[in-house]
Amino acid sequence: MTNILQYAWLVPVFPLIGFLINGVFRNSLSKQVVGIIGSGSVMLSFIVSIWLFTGVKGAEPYVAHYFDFISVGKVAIPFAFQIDQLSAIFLLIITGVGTLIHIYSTAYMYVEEPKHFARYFAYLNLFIFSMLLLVMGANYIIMFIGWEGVGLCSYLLIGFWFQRTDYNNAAKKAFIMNRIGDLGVLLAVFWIMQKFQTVNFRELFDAVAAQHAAGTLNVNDPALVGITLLLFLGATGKSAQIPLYTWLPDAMAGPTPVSALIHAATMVTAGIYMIARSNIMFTLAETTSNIVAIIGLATAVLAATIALKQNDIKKVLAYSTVSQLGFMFLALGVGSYTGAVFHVMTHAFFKALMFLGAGSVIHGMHHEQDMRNYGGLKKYMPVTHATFLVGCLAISGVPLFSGFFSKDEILMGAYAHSPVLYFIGLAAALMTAFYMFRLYAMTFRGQFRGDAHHLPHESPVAMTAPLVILAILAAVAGFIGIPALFKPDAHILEKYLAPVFEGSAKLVKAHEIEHGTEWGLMIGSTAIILAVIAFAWNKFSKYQKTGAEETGFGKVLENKWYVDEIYNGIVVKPLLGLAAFFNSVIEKSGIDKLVNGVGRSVQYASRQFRYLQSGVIGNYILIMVAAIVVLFLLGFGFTPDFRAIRSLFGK
Amino acid sequence: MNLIIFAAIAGVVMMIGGLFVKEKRTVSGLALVCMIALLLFNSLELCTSVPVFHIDLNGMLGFTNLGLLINEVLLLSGTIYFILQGRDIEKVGDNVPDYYALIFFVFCGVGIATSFQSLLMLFLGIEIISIPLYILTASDKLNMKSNEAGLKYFLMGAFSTGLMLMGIALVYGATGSFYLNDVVNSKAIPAAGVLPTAESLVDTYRLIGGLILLMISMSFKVSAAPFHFWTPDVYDGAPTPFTAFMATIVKVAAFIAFIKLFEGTHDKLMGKYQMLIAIIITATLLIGNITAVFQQSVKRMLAYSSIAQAGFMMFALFSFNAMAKEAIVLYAAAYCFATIGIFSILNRMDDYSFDGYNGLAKREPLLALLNTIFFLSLAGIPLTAGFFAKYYMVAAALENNAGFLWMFVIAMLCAAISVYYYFRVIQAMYFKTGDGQKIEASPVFRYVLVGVAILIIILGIQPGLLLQHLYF
Amino acid sequence: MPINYYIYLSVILFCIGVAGVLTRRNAIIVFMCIELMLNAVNLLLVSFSKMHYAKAVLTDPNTTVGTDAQLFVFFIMVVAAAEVSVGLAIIVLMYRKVHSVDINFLNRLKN
Amino acid sequence: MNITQILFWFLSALAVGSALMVITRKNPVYSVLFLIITFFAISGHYILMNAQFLAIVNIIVYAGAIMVLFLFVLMLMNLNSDTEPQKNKYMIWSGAVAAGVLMLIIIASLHTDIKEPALNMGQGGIGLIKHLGVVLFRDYVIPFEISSVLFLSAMVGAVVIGKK
Amino acid sequence: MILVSLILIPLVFGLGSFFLKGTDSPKTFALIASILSLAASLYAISIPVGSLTYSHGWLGTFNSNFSLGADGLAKILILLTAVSYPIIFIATSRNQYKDTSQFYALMLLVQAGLMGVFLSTDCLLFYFFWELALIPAYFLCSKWGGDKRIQVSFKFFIYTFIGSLIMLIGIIYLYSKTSDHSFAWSSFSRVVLTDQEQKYFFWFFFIAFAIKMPIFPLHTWQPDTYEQAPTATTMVLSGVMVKMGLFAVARWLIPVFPQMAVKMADTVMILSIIGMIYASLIAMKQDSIKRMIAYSSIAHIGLMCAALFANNAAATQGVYIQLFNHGVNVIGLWIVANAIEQQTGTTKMSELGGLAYKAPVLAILLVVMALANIALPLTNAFVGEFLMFNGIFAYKPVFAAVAIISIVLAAVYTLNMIQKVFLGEASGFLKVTEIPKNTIIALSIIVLMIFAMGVYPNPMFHLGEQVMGWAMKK
Repeated sequence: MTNILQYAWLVPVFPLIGFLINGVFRNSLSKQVVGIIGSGSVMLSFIVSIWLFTGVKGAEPYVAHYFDFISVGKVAIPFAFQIDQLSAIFLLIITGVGTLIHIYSTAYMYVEEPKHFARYFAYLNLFIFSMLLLVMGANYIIMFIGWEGVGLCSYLLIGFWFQRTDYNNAAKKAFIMNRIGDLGVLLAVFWIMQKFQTVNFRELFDAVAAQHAAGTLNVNDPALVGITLLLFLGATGKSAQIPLYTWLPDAMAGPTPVSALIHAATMVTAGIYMIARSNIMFTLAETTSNIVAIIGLATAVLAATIALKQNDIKKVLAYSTVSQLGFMFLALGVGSYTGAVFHVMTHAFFKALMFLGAGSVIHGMHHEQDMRNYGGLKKYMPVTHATFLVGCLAISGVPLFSGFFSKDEILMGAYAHSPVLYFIGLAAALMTAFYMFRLYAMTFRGQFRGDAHHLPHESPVAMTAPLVILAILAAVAGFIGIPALFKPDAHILEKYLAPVFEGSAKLVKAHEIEHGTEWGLMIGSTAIILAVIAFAWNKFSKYQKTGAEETGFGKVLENKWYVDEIYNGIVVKPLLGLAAFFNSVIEKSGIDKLVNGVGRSVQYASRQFRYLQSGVIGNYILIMVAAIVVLFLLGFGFTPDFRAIRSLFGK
Repeated sequence: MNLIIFAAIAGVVMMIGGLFVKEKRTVSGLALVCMIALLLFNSLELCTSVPVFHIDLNGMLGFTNLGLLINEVLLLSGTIYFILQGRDIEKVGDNVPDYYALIFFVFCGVGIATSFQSLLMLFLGIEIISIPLYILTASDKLNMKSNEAGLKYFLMGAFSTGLMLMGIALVYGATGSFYLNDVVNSKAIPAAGVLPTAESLVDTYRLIGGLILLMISMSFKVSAAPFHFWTPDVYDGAPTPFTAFMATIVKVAAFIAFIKLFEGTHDKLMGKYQMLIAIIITATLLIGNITAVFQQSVKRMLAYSSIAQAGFMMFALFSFNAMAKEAIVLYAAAYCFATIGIFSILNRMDDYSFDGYNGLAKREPLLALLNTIFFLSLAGIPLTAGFFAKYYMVAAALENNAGFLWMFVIAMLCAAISVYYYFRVIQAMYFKTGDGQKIEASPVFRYVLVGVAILIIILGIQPGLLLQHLYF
Repeated sequence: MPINYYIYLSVILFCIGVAGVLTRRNAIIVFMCIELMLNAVNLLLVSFSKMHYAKAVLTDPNTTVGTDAQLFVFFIMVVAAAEVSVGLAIIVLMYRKVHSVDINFLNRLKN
Repeated sequence: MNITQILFWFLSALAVGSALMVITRKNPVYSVLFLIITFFAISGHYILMNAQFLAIVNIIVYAGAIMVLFLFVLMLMNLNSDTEPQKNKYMIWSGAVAAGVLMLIIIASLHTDIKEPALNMGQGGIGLIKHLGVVLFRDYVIPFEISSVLFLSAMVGAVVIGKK
Repeated sequence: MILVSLILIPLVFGLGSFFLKGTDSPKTFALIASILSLAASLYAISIPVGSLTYSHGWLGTFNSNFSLGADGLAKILILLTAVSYPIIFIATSRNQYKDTSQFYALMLLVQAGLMGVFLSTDCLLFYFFWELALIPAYFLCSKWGGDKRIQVSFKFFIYTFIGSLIMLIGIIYLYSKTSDHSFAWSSFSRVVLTDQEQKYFFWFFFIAFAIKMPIFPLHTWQPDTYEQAPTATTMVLSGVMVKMGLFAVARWLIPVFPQMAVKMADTVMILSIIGMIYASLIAMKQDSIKRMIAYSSIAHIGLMCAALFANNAAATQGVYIQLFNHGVNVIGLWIVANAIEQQTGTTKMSELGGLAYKAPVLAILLVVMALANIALPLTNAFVGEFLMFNGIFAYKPVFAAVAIISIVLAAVYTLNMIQKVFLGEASGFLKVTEIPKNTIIALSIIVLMIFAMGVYPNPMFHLGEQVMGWAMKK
């Protein structure tokens, strides 16, 4: 391989160094230095990543083995990185978007005290480091290290303002729900180790393919289905899918750049990365793939419906993220791995853009997040407005914006799989367009509804510059994935990623959709989407605060289908109840009582036995006589005339 | 033999000496001198196996290493006892020389009990031990409890004597002899593999009946349940120094008598009756330990503890092998030393309740530490002689009696219960707040007590030092 | 007479003694009942002595089998006498204190 | 039924009967007197078995000395009549039952159907003073001497207890 | 000889410490002793297993020798013991005890006992040390503990004492069944028993060890004791002493009853796993930090016990490494608890809050400790737990699937604790300042170990693998 790839280790090392410096010297560094170290380290990584990206060629991934992490008996887990096309793309996304967000943060977080500012950047760098480990790991264990690491950073960042109990709760919730998913990953790893004796990606996937080719591993092999389902469980946790999605909206408690980076662009796509990485196993486990598609779609729809009625700007974006992630899983489920990765990329751009935009708005609105108090911000924040509009257009799938290409690819993949999936997916996409423009219109259009004494203001350059860059990306990134319909062989991304998905591609029966149908669907859907956009724009530009409560179905949606309440009712409460039951009943009045009861019963017996010692000689002798009788009976063998003794001595 | 003769002489010396010596300290000193002389004479016999006087024993007495070694242990305990508790004996009453005389007579009985070969000598030995004890128990004439204890002890002791005599009579009826050897070899015990005739069966019944009664009366003497009832009352009521004497030296002597009595018949006959012993052991352990838990007075607790310890010593009767003999010697030493030590300290206290020990560690750290060692030894904690004592007992019994596993489990649970009440004292001394009672303790007292503790620890590390004397 | 008769007689007397110990509360009577038990044993020993003698005399007319039992009885009497002296002394001591010889009043020591 | 048998039954009945009287009389003095009768009956048995020495010793030591001592103490304490308080019914019944069961058990243990040779009543010289004396001072000198220790201790004891 | 010195150093220094006066000199003295023994143990660890034996005649009559030996397992635990003591002494050097010299003397005696337990290759000697470690611990808990110390430590003592007595029956019985009548490990591991005997005596041994570990449902002594004992003692108890139980299972139970260990594996593992879940759930409900750590420890120990019986190399190695790691982590947690208690005078979560403001360093160190407690990757616990779960999964996937739930629960209660103590609004403890230097030093050492072992655990594996060759010989 080329020399370039040997320096892959530099990529995670820069943020790690940044983390250490910012973490250790957080009390002594000035904010400027912290910002430079924090952003600079990630930028260095980005530069190396670009370098790597260009260096990855051919089908063979590059594996760099550093040292044995765990090597015991049959378990051999090296600490190794794997650089191939998939990880290269993710590296770019992570470090690229990461750099922008770091820069953005230097301004957004500037109000914090220096040591908290440093803490923030330390966390952020640590996050980048973990995320890089996740995508660079050459086996499931290293991936898992990153996997848990990002969870931890997410926890730390959500709870960054740790004096707020509800923020802490949100952080805790995020971590714990992620942990539930992690169990799946761990179990899957164990299962993999048992079944294939390796967790290294290359050997594992080679083994899977070889076993399939040799006929020892059928499609829908139970073990494979089990493994993939468990992996998918992990993915639902990390990528906020049903049933573990509820943490993501709560995670908006963190600083907005964090939401942009972690909860939109990077960490939440870890699940997609993992499944894309394990594509061959998922392809072979058709059952799982179907489940993935269905769950993805269900999540997309559910989250979209909830987003329709949210008033907190970040909550809308959060549900939007969940919904978009659902799309990605739909793509994975229908075997359109490239589509999923494509959407990850475009989504990273436009969602990061929108979050940062929202952050800008919040910044400008003095930490007001309720859209009902916005309105007419176009006037005060032109750059934010413009870039945000690009984002909305992109996410809604307006042609030629990036979202259009990626979403189209997913929906077409779904259609090829089953038209039902397509139409439900389309419905979700329509809702996306609706709520995004509801958001846009409520925020930027109409009259300013907020406190007139605190007029909003445009954000500093450090914040708007990343917005602009992201807006450009969100607008044009789609062109790396031009569908064959427009121009054959123009899908650069697909070609680039082809080596990664080579194994699966061979197994998947290509459903070719006729071009006519495809055109029809595309034009039809685009038309409807534009109509919905127009409706929403129109409707919410005139939005006025009424103060009226939502009723009926709207209330259900506003309250997120009461899923949190349901979870609370069927999982949390019973569990706490069980814990309380164990604690107070089984432990204290059960086992401990029993144990103490033994002691107490000895004491009780002691008190009773004392009465035997009556002090009266007659009683003593009476007991003695009784004992003599008993001993005689026993000694002579219980029979009335003691015949038993005969058998004792007479053989 | 030396012990029997010189103990009797020492008794007479004390009696007569009492006429001339009025000073109590001098009397104690004289007694101590006699005691040391006894110890030396017995050591002489243990080393040379030749007594000072050659008397035709007519097979009535027989001296074995076991008996002599036990004598040695008991005499050593006695010496320690005199040194540590002489002051307290002086305080019991006016007839100090007589008390010492009686104690020496008891030692004479101890000598007989550890060497008898004939049931007649057993009977005499036990009586010579018992009768002075009745008196010693009742000797604190001003104390109602002492009187009451004396009467109780006497009546019940006499009753058990009756049982013992009935047993001896039945054994005689079966075998026609009082000699242990003859009993063992009599036709009443069918030889292995020989079908008993109808006539010999009659004798067998009588023998078994007699042995059961003997077992019962000996159980009474060693205070095994359910024949233990006299023990708490008597130990509680008797003047404390005499309680210490009864609880240690006398009890061990009775045990040796018990063991000697059944040693021969065990293999041939009582081996089949292990169940009876097992029941007695279990009952003793349970009753002794459990009842001790709720006691408020340390003295009375020690009485129950002595019952409990008897339960463990009964294991020697259960197993009857070479190791059991080692076990009983070791147990005797461990138990006697520790108990005498504890009583020596208890004697000097005004308040016998557990609370009386509160805060002792602050006032008398050395005594508290020693007391702790003694209690740990009684509880059978490793590094003290008590551990190996229990260890040997259980190991000897377990060697070929796996069928009685339940008994061992109960025994161990009981050992754990015993920790409960022994540790109450330790807790009181170290962890409870209190001023601690003033304890009069001369330097000699302390040094000897330290010596005892060291002895216990040495035996707890290397029990072989004592046991090797069993074999040569 | 068959030896069994003597055994029964002794056992009966013995158990009457036991019954007396169990039922009476007067310490002196209790003590007397114990003496009765000892006498029952004495009777048994003597009769066993005669039994063994009777068996042995069949083969050896000059046999002295059974002598030891009779001497044992002698020693029992000796010991009993000593015991009585001590026992009565204790009882009298007790009586001097409480003016009663009821053993049921002996319950300062219990539990 | 020869004279020996008649005497046996008579003495047995006397012994058992008076023993029962011992434990049932309320007045302790009566008890003592009945006990003396029992001892006499037992001495009678000794004589039947030609254990003349023991018969005499029994009467002299027991009936003569010991029981007189008892009587003396009773008189001293003035316990002649009805000093024993209300009897405890439970104690009496349980005591009687326990003793009865004990008797049954022991008898059942020792009972056989075997005909053993009858005791040759009134014969044999082993119970005579001459013979016993020789054996006592030849073979039993050790226990004899040791019993002196017993007496010594009893004596000392009596002094310790009796001295004011 | 080096092995003897491992026992002798703390023993001699411990006895010597009784005669010291004042409060500072015993502390210094004990610290020197512990560092000496650390040095000795580091030296011992560097010696190959083969030459690490020592034997001296002891009880000739029944063939029990004062024989010591160290394999990898023992080495790990010696290292743990030796490492933890200086840390504990440093971390608690500001704690004030009355009769300081006695306190430190007893602490060192406990160390001697622990070393003895880990080194004995003679069963009777093992039992001796087993008890000897217990007695000073009992005195420590009873004399210097909290309000309910007397009852609580007594319960602890009796509980473990019952277990060890029952084990003693087993030891004696097995001894009588050995072919050469010896207490040596090698004889014990060759003893031939009938099925019935195996069944009984397996449990006789196991109960003793289970109480010590403790395994559900024999655990109830533990939270009380940990809560009431003086913190330094608690650290020894939970960090090192509970390892005695696991060590004993690995050394004296599984090799001695190999068939039974396989047959009973299900039962033991089910108990352990129930215990894990159960303890984790209860930990969620605790208000006292100490009790929470105690229950958390029960859960972790349960996992180790289950993994020991999973009967595969990965799990066993996982246990070995986890023995060390858990010790380090839990000591770290206790140091934090101690620091909190020293600063605020309470360990009730409901009364605490917002400490992160006042003591950010402590907060950070605690978070690291907590992360190790929930076995986050790159902390030391992850390696062990990963291997253990892996082993259990290989044995029975269902077990692993159930047991692994405890990881989530661990996250719940650990994060809860962090939140209630460190986060949120600062509560009324205005006097709280940053923790003193000594605590920071101790915690830093632990944090370093956590990461070192978490990133590069192989040296410990190499230590542990020395067991494999030795113990699997049979």
